[in-house]
Amino acid sequence: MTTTTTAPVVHSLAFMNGDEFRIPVFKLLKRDGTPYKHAKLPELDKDKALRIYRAMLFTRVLDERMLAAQRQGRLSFYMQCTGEEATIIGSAAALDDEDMIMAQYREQGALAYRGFGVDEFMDQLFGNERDHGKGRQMPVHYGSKDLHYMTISSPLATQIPQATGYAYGQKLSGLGHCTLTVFGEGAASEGDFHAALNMASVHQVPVIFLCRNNGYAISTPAHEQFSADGIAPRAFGYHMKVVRVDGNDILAVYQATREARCWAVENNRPVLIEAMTYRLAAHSSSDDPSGYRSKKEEEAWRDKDPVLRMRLWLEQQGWWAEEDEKREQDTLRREVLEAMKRAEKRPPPPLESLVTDVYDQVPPLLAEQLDRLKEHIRKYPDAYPRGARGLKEDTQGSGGGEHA
Amino acid sequence: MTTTTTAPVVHSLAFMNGDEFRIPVFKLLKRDGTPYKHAKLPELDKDKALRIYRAMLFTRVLDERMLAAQRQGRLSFYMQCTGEEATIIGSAAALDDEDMIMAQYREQGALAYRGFGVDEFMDQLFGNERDHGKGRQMPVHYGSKDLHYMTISSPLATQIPQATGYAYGQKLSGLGHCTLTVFGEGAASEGDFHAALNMASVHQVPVIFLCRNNGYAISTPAHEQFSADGIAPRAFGYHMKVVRVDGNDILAVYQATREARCWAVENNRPVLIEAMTYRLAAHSSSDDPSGYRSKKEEEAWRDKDPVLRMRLWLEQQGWWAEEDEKREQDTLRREVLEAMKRAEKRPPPPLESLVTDVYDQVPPLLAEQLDRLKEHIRKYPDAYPRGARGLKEDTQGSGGGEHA
Amino acid sequence: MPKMNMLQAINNALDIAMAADDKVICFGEDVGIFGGVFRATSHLQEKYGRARCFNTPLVEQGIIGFANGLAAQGSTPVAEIQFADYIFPAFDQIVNESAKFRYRSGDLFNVGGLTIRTPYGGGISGGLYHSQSPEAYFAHTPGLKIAVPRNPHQAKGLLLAAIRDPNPVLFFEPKRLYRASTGEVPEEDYQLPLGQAEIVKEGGDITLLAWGAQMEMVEKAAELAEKEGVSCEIIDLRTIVPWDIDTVVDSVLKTGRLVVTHEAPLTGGFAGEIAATIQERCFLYLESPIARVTGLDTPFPLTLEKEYMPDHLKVFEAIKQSMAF
Amino acid sequence: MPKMNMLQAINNALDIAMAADDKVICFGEDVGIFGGVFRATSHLQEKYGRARCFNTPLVEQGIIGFANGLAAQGSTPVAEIQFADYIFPAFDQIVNESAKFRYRSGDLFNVGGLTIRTPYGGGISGGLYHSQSPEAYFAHTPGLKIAVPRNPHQAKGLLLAAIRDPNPVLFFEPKRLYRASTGEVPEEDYQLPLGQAEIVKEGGDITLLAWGAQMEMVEKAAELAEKEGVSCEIIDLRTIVPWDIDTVVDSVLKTGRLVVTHEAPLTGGFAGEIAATIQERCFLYLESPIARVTGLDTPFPLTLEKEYMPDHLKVFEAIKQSMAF
Ligand SMILES: Cc1ncc(C[n+]2csc(CCOP(=O)(O)OP(=O)(O)O)c2C)c(N)n1
Ligand SMILES: Cc1ncc(C[n+]2csc(CCOP(=O)(O)OP(=O)(O)O)c2C)c(N)n1
Ligand SMILES: [Mg+2]
Ligand SMILES: [Mg+2]
Repeated sequence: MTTTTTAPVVHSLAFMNGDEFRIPVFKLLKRDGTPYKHAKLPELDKDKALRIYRAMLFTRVLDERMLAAQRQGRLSFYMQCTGEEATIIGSAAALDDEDMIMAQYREQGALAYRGFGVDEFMDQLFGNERDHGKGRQMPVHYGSKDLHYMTISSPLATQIPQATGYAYGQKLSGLGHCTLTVFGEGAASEGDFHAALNMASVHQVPVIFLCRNNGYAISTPAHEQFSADGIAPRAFGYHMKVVRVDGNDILAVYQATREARCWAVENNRPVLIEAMTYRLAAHSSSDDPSGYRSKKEEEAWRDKDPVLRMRLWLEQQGWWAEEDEKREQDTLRREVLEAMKRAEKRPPPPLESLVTDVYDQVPPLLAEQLDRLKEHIRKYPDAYPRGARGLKEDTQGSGGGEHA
Repeated sequence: MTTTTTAPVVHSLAFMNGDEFRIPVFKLLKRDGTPYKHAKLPELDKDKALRIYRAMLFTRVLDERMLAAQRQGRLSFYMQCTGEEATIIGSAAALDDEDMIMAQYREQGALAYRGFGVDEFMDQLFGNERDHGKGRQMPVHYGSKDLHYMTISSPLATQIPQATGYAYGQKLSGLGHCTLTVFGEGAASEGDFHAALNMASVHQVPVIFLCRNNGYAISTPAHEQFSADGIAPRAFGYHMKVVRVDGNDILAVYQATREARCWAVENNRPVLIEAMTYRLAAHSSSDDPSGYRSKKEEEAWRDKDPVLRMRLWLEQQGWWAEEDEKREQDTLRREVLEAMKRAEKRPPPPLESLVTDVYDQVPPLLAEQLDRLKEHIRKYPDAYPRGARGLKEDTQGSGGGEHA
Repeated sequence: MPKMNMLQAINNALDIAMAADDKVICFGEDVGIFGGVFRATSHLQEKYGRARCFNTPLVEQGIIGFANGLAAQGSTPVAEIQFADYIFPAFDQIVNESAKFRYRSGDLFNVGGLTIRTPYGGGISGGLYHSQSPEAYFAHTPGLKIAVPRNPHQAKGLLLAAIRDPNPVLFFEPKRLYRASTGEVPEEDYQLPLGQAEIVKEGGDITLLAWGAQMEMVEKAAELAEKEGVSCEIIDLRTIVPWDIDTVVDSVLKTGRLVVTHEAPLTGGFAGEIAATIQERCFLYLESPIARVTGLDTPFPLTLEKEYMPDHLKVFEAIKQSMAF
Repeated sequence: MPKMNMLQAINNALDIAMAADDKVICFGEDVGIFGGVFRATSHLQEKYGRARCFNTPLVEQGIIGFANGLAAQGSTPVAEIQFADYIFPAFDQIVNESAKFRYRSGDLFNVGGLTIRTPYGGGISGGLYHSQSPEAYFAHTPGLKIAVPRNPHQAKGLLLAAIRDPNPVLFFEPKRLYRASTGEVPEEDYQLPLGQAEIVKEGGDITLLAWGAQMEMVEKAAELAEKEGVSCEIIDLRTIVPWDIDTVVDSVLKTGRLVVTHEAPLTGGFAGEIAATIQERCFLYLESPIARVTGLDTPFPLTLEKEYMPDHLKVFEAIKQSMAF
C-alpha cells in the first residue's frame, strides 16, 4: 500500500475548488413535450408509457384529494409528491419491478407505478386494521414487501447506508437485482449520506443513489444547505459515476436511471443521479411556504409541470387524448374518494398490535404490560374507545369518526 | 430560490466520475533537500527554520524514547508521529501561534513547535498530578490552553465539526484568527467529516482542514477506506478550495498552509489540504504492522524521511551542520530522559480529581459518592495505594512504579 | 403580567438572552427566517441578524459538533434539534463530547455555554418518530444537565437558567403544551434554579412525581384521588440531572408512598433511577412499593396512542393501588 | 473439551456460524485480514473470503446502517464496533432503526439477523474512551436484545444464540477478560438461551446480581462474605434485555436481600431498573434496601481507575451493610 496518487506533480501552488468543470444537466423533452433537437429518446412502448402516465395522474389525484381530506380534518397529516412525479416515477419505471426501492417519504408515485392499490394507500393513511404497518406510523409511511418497497422511516437519510447494505446482499445473492434509494438534497447533508456513498464505492454494490434536489428542505433553501453546484459533484469524492438530469423531464430521468441500472447491475457498482426539480406543494400539510418563498418562484416552476410535459408527449405519440384524460381523472377521483370512505370506516388495529412486532415474539414483561393495560381499559372503556373495541364481544360501531 | 444550476444542458447521456481532472501534488524539495527546478521556496528566516527543525528533532527523539519506555513497561501506551513530522510541524509553523489547533492524536510535533515543555509532555504521558488533564486520559491526549491546542479526544473525527464551530466563533470575534484541524484519512470516513466541511462552506468560516493521508487506519489500507484518488476531490462537493501537498516536504506543507491561512482569514472561508505522507511507525504501541504491510513498502517510505529532507536543506543553507545535529540530539535525549524520570516519580492526582470537572461544581450526589469512596478507602488503604495517598497525612512514597 | 403560551415564553427567553449577551447564538434546522418549525425562534434573525440566528444544513451531528466547538471558543450556543426523536445522530457529540469536554481536559477547555433545545413527547399523533421522550438516555451521562419545563413560566425561567449555566444543558420542551399551555409570565429577565424540584402541592398520604407534560396527568389524577379522600403531595422534578433527591426523600419520608410517571418506556426509564434511590433512602418509611406509571416497552405507537399513554386514569389507578396496599 | 480464552471462544463461535450458514457475514473496522484489533475475527477472511469477512471504512454509523440494510435483505450480519465507546455515532441507526424496523413496518421487514459485537468495560488502563459500559443506553430501547458473557463458555454459546436469534442483538464483550478468562469450551455448536439468567451459586442470605466482567467481583466478594458466614446466592443475568425477572424475584423472595453491581455510572444504570422492579415485586420480603455498587457518576478515569471501579471489596462492603441493616 502506498498513498502516492496517480496525480501529476507541480511545483507552484494552485488551489482548485471544483469550478474547473461543470456537471451538465441532461434533458430530452422541452416543456411542450417535444424532444430537443438531437435528443435520442429512450425506447418506450405504449403500454409502458401509459403505465407510467397513469401512475403520474394517480399520484397527482391522490395528493390533491388527500390534502383536501387533511384540510377537512379527516386525515391528520399528508405530504405531496406534486412537482416531482417525473423524478419518482421515471426512475421507478426504469427499474426491474423486483429491484428494491428505499425512499424518503415523498415517493408515493413509485408505489403507484408498482401497483400499490388505492385501498392499500388509504389503509395506511388512516392507520386502520388493514394497514400493512398496523397503524403505527404517521400517514405516508407506506411499505410493501410484495412490491419491494421498503417501509418509510421518518429519520432522514437512515435509508441511504441501509440501501448500500441491502445492495451488498443482492450482490452476494447473485440474482441481478439492485437497490434504488431516493432522498432529498436536505437529507444529503446527514452523515449517513457520506457513509453510504463511500461504503457503496468501496464495497462495490449495485445501488443507485437518487437525490431529488427540489430546492428546499422544509424552509431551508438549497443555498443554505450546501455551497456547491448541487449534490452531483460529491460523487467525485467517492470516484462514483454520476449524472445530473432534469427531474421534471420523465424521459430523461427514465433514460438516465436505465443506464445507471444496467451499469450498476452489470458491474456491481454504485451510481449517483441528481434530479433537478422543485417541490411545488408545501413541505407537508403542516407547512406554509409563503413564509420562505415567493409565489412568483412557484409559478415559474408550475410552468415546468412534469405531468403535463409527459401528457403532451403522449398526445404527440397519439397515445393519449383529451377524453382519455378526462375519463381517467374522473375514474381516479372516484376511486380515491370511495377508498377513502372505506378506509375511514375500518376499525383501528387490535389492542394487541401495541405490543406485537417489537420482537418476533412478545416477551414476558411486555405481555404482562398488555395484560395490565387490558385490565385498565376494562375499567375505563369509554376513555379508550379504540382499545376497548376488541375487549368486549360487541364492538363499538364503526370507529370511523375517531381519527384526529 | 431555484435549483436551476449554472451547469450547461446536454441532450445525450454521459456519466462522469472524477477522472475528468486530477488534483496535482505540490512539491518543493527533492529528497536530497534541493529544490525542484522552477520551485519558488517560501521565505523562511534562519530562526524560524531552526525553530521548525528543532521541533522535528524533538518529536523524533520523544517518539523513540517513549516507545522504548513503553516497551520497558514504564508507560502504558504510546503513539508516534514518525514520518509525518513535516505535515504536522510545517502546517503549525505556517499559522499564527494564537490560531487554534484541533488535532487527532498523532500531532505532538505541533505542540513541540508551539513550545510545550518536555515536562508537560511527560506529566501527561504519566498522568501524574501535574498533568494538565489531571491523569484522566490515556497517554498522548495532550492539551494546552496557553498554546491554543485543544485537548485530544479519542473518538475520531469529532473535532472536525467542532473546528468549524470554533472558527465560527473566531470569525464573530473578529480578531483575525483561524482554526487548523488535523485528521487521518481514516477519520475522514466518519459522518462528522461530511458535516464539518459542508457547514464550514455554508457558514463561511476560517478553518483549515488538514488531512494526513498516511496510507493506513490501523490495519486498513487507504484503498479499503475510499475509492477516489485521495481525500482532496471531496472538496468539490463543498465548493471548497483544496490543495494537495507532498506531506514529507516541509517547505511545501508550510507554503500551502500559509497561503491557505491567508485566504481563510481574509475571506472567512474554509480550505482543505491533503498531505500525502506515510505512518512510518506502528499505529500505536499496541500494534504490529507486519501483519498488514510489507517491510519493503516501509523502507521505500523511510527513504523519503521528512526530517532528513529538512536537515539536508538546512545544511545547504549553511544553517546546520553535523555537530549541531549531534549536540542537539544529545541534549534532547538527555532532557527527555530526565523529564521522564521526574514525571514517573510525581504522585498521581488527588482522589478528589475523580469527581471534579464533571460539572463546574461537584453536585451533591457526586460529593456523597466521593465521601463514601473515601470512607471505603480508609478501610482498605492498601488496596488503593493511589487513592489512599491523600487521605493519610503521610503519603506513600513515590508511586512511580505503579503504572501498568 | 402578560399571558403567554409556552412557545411565546421560550421565544421571549431567547430574545432576552440574545439581547443581554452578544455571545448567545441560536441555530438549527429551519431556525432562521422561518423561526423554526414550531416558531420558537420567530423574529430572532430579524432582530439579531443572520450571524446570530441562522439555519444550519440538515445534520444533527454537525449542529452539535459545531455547537461544541463554538462553546469551547467561548460563545453561548443555543442549538435546536427539530424533534427529540432526531437527536440520536448527535448522540456521540453529546455523550462523548459535550458531557466529557471539561473532565477530559482537566478544565482547560469546556463547553459549558452550550444549551440544546428540543421538543419531546407524545400526544400530537406523531407516531414513532415525533413522540419520543429520550431524557433517560442522557440522564445516564455524567457531565450533562437536563431540564424540562411544565408551563410557560417555567419554560422561560428554566431556559434562561440553562443558557447561563456553566455546563452543557439539554432542555426538553413538551411540544404537546407548546400552544396548549398558557399562563402569566413575567416580562423581565428571571431564572429558575436548575437542580431544584418544586413542590406544586402539599399533601400527606402519597407523593406524586413527574416532570414536563406529565405534570398535567399527575394533577388530574390527584384531583380524582382527592375526591376519594387521598391527600396527594405533587412534586415537579423540573431537572432530571442533577435531580433533587432531598426534596423527594423528604416528601416520601412524610407520605410513605410514591408514584413516578413518565411517557418513555418503563425499562430503563428515569423512574427506575428514582425508585431505586428512594427505596434505598426511605426503606423503613415506605408503606407500599414505589409505583411507576410509564409508556409501554414498545416504540411509540400512532393509532393506539391514547392506550399507550400513561394518562391521568392510569396514574389514578396507581394511586389507589398504592393506598390499598 | 478444549480450553479456550474468551477471544478464542468468540472466534470459534463466528467460525461455526459462518461455516453453518452462508448468510453470516462479519465486518467492521480492521476485521478483515488483520482479524480485528483484538483478533476476534482472525482467519475468518482466509477461510470464508473477502465477501463474507471484510474491513469497512471507519464510520460506525455506516457500519450499522449497512448492517441494517443487509439484515433487511435477509442476510445475517455480525458487525463489530471496535470499542463500545465508539458505538455512539451509530446510536441513531441502532435505536431509531434496528430497534424499530419490525414494529414500524408491521413485520413486513425486519433486521432480526443483525448482531452487533463490541468490547466494553474497564480494567485495561483505557481511560475515558476505551472503558465505557454503555449497556443501559440500549436497555431503554424496546426492540433490541442485549447479552453479556462472563466467560469463554458463555461467550460462545450466547454469541451463537445472538447470531441466530430473529431479533437484533447487541453482544457486549468484557474485553478485560478477552485473554484473562479461560476455560473449557465444547467444540461443537451449542447455544445458551437469551433471556435466561443463570444461578451460579445457591445461597440463602443474600442475592448478588451482575453480568459480564463484574461476575468476577461478585464471586470474590461472595468468598469474603462466606468466610464471615453469609450465604450468598449468585446470579449472572447474562441477558440485559429481556431480563429474567422471575429468576431474580424468586431468589430475592428467598433471601430478602439484593446487591446489584455494574461498572457503568450509578445514575441511570441498569441496576436502577432492577432495583425498581424488585422493590415492587418483593416489597414485603425485602429485609434491607437493594444496594447498587457501581461506577461513580463521572466519565471513566485513568490514573485513579482502581479507585473508580466497583471492585470485590466494595461489593463485600455492600453485602455487609445489607446484612447489618
Ligand atoms: C434526522 C432528521 N432530522 C430532521 C427531520 C425533520 N425533517 C423532516 S423533512 C425535513 C426536510 C427534508 O428535506 P429534503 O431532504 O430536501 O426533502 P424534501 O422534503 O425536500 O423532499 C426535515 C428537516 C427528520 N425527519 N429527520
Ligand atoms: C469513532 C472511533 N472509531 C474507532 C476508533 C478506533 N481507532 C483509533 S485510531 C483508528 C484509525 C485511525 O486512522 P486514521 O484516521 O487514518 O489516522 P492515523 O492513525 O493513520 O493517523 C481507529 C479505527 C476511534 N478512536 N474512534
Ligand atoms: Mg428538498
Ligand atoms: Mg491514516
